[in-house]
Amino acid sequence: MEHATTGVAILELSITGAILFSIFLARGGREFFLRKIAAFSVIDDAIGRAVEMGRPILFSAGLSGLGVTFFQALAILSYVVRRAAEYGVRVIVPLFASEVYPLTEEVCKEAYRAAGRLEEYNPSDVFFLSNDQFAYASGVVGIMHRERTATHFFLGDFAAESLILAEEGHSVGAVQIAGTPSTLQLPFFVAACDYTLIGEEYYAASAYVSREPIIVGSIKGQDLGKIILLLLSLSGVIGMTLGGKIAIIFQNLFR
Amino acid sequence: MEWLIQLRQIKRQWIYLSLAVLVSIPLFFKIRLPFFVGPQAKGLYEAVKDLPEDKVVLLAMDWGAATKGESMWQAQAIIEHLFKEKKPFVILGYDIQGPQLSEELAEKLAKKYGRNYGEDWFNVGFITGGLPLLLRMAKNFQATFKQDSVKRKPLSTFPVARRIKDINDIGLIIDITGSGTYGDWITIQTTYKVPLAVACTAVITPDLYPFLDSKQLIGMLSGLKGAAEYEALIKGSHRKTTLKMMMSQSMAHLLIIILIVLANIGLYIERRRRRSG
Amino acid sequence: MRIFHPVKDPTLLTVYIVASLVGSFLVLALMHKFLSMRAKGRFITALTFLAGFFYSLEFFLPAKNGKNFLTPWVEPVGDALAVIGAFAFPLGLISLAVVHWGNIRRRREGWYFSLFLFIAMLAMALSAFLNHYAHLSLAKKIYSCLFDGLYIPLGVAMMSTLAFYIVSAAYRAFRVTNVDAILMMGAAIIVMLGQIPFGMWLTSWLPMQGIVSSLRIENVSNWFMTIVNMSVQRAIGFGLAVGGIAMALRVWFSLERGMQMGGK
Amino acid sequence: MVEVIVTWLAALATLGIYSILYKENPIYRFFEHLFIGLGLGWTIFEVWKDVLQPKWWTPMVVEGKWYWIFAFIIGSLYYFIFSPRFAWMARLVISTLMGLSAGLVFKVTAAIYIPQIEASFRPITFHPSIARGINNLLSTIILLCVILYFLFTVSHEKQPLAGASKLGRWFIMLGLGAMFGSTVMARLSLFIDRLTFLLHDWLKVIKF
Repeated sequence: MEHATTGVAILELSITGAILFSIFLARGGREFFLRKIAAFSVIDDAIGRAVEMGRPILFSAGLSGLGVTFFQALAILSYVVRRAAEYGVRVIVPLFASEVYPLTEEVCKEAYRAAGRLEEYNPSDVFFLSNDQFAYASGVVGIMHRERTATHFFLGDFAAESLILAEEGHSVGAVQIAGTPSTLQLPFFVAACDYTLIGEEYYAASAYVSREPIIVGSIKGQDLGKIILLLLSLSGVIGMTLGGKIAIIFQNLFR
Repeated sequence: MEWLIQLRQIKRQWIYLSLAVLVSIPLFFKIRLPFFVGPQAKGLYEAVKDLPEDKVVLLAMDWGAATKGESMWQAQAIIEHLFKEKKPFVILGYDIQGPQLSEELAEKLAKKYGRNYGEDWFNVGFITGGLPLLLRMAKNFQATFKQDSVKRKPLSTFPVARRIKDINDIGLIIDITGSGTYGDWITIQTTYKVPLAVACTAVITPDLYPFLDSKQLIGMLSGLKGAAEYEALIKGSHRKTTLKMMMSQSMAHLLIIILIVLANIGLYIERRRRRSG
Repeated sequence: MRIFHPVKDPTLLTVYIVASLVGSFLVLALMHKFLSMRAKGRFITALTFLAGFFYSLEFFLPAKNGKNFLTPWVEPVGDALAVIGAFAFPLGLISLAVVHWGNIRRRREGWYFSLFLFIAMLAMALSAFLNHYAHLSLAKKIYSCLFDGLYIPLGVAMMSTLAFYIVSAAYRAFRVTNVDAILMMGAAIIVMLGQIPFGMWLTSWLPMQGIVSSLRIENVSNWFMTIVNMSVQRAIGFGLAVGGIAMALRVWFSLERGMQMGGK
Repeated sequence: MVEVIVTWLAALATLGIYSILYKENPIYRFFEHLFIGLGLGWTIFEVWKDVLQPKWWTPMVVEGKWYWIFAFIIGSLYYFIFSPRFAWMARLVISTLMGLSAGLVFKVTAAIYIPQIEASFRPITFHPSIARGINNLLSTIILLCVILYFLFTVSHEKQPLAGASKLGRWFIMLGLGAMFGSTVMARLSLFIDRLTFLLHDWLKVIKF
């Protein structure tokens, strides 16, 4: 699809409108309810565990390149590094895509500044490891064993190497929290990690972690967007069931 | 009873060792677990046998070294069956390596069945242009390909190539693929009603079931299992090897299921002990 | 625009290039001097906002026979992004080199492994360049040993460890502990049995056609994959689509706290 | 001769990597660092051969497109990231790239998910085949429950949402289990392929 057809434009812009409107409400002071999700409440406990054991935290954004998946991983990394900096715990961040190295470096430095510990910031905890999928996996596994990391965060795009990281991570005895939009890897993270953010829970992570009103507003917008898609899908089912001209309308909705 | 409870905490090194041992046993010794040939493999087998005399088979080799572990064994079994039944065929493919690797397979098998390039099969190699090229080929096969990819000669020099003027001379299309290339061939199938079968890697199988359900595909080989089933059907020269590999797969799958059962037995006993204890 | 015409004459070309370098240096120096930190921050945020319009407008603006006024720029911008990304690679390389050079300099435990890393890197880079550009036969042999003998097999071997990990993960995860684990285990075992000849043999006594045939293991397994799994994947996909758009909007309008390059 | 060396190196590399399955050890650490080093060396070669030379050096120097020097200027700003005074220049480049890639989300989302939305329009008709009608009804129910499970700003305590979202989670678990099961064969064939390489090509203890 090189350019948006009218149907696609209307759909995507209405979802965008729902999100921006909710953010506008939130900016105006409107409060939104957020239901409890197990994985988020344990992020702080997982950081606390590393503090108790005095061992570093490992944060891997998998194979993410510059894109929305990586930005969400960064939003959580910024929170994790800030909390860890308050307790003087190292966060080791091996990277797969060299083009995201400067951005990651900047975000971690800002997190230490926000925690008021800028002088303790060690730039060599964030480094580009490899842009080969399995060389990256073998390197991260080596770090897990040698640095004896206590807590692992796997947040970002993942492919087949997800199970290597999760299984070796478990064998090191670390608490593991995973989240990814790569649905093909969800079964392995759910099987091998302690907590897994499923599907869109990944994109709600920064709201749950920061509890910032504007971000929570955008989550409300996400819910409205999902309801739009759900109603569209259900009406499509009804349309196709009725058949005839209505069915044809729905078949060509996005042509 | 104590060791039963330990069943739920078997050290992972023992699990890995047992996997390595169980998988290599069938490669050394003759292990015969029950082997069942599925309906989709039979569908392809019948389609090749029922191919009318005046028709040619089209083999689309859309695979490469990356999926050699599954696609090569499928291509090898299909080519051997076509040689055995003396059914003429043409090789082409969207993947640079596919037609080349299959040509090597064909030459090796041709010696065994006394088949000759140009009379029993020919190869037009790697094709670019996607669906538009296939549609042009369907209307005028000779004009679409200037020369074959092995001898680099015009198609008219090969008797088997002269038999294909357009899509009506093709009695069966088989797409051996490691990716989504079957979509183009399904379009050809629905447009010209030519029987179509797909031999795919195991990962893609779920995507093909809708087309089997709607009879757009008359047969399918799924991963190494499909190759082993087809080798068994045609009593091919690699049926022992593919069967051995399938036995390794079966042994490994059974190991997983047995481990799951053992773990839950240990868990159950431990929980009952805790409740009564 | 004439100014952007290629310049064939080498001296004129160097003049243009040097002029651009000096010009950019001046502009940056002036901005550095005269813009306050706050003004720089607002300029950066404005740039983020503006940059967000390029691809979105190109996608949404109506296109006459596949093109609107932004479409011709998509490919050059794509190439520029690739080139700028390529310039970030040496920076990434430096970050890794600093870590490993630190190990060697301070003789930290296992420092010689870092030495191997540098040796392997230089050997591969040199042999690849010499083989590709200078066509030296010795370089070709070394390159073949390093690439076909080590690099590719290491990747394939590392991926094949997944066979071991999938067994230990299944052993650990599929326990009758809660509803989630039971359901996941049940579906996994059915689909696993549906894939191996032994499994299909278990229900091969059921008839081929008719309602009862749907109880054959391969049909049940296929039903799980094509109905249950596909619908679940589709529903998760809808959520990810909306979540992705929300995340993009938060970055586009600099709302994510930790990532405001322009500062608060 | 080179073939024999290549086979032996490949076999030793495979066994070196497999040693991690027992425990982390110096042999694994050697091959790990070797692997990363080789990967970096290969990337250095590839970045020049596939990106910088064809898309930057040749257009600028050979074809005379002098304005490609700006790509170098922008790229070089990255290197100010470590200096506190000039870091704003690096943030300038980073923020522009962030904005650009954020804008790409609409095209990517449309390409991936619009076909999925179209595919979710399934007629619940029992005429041609009852099974298809039931399956279409079921997949629509699964779609409904799983989407309701993902509603964040609504409490899941009250019925009917509580029941629907619990059902949604159960369907998710069934789906994940099915995906797990369907991947086992593919992962195992990777190891069987390596095993046949070790036993057949290297040790030559089994024959085909």
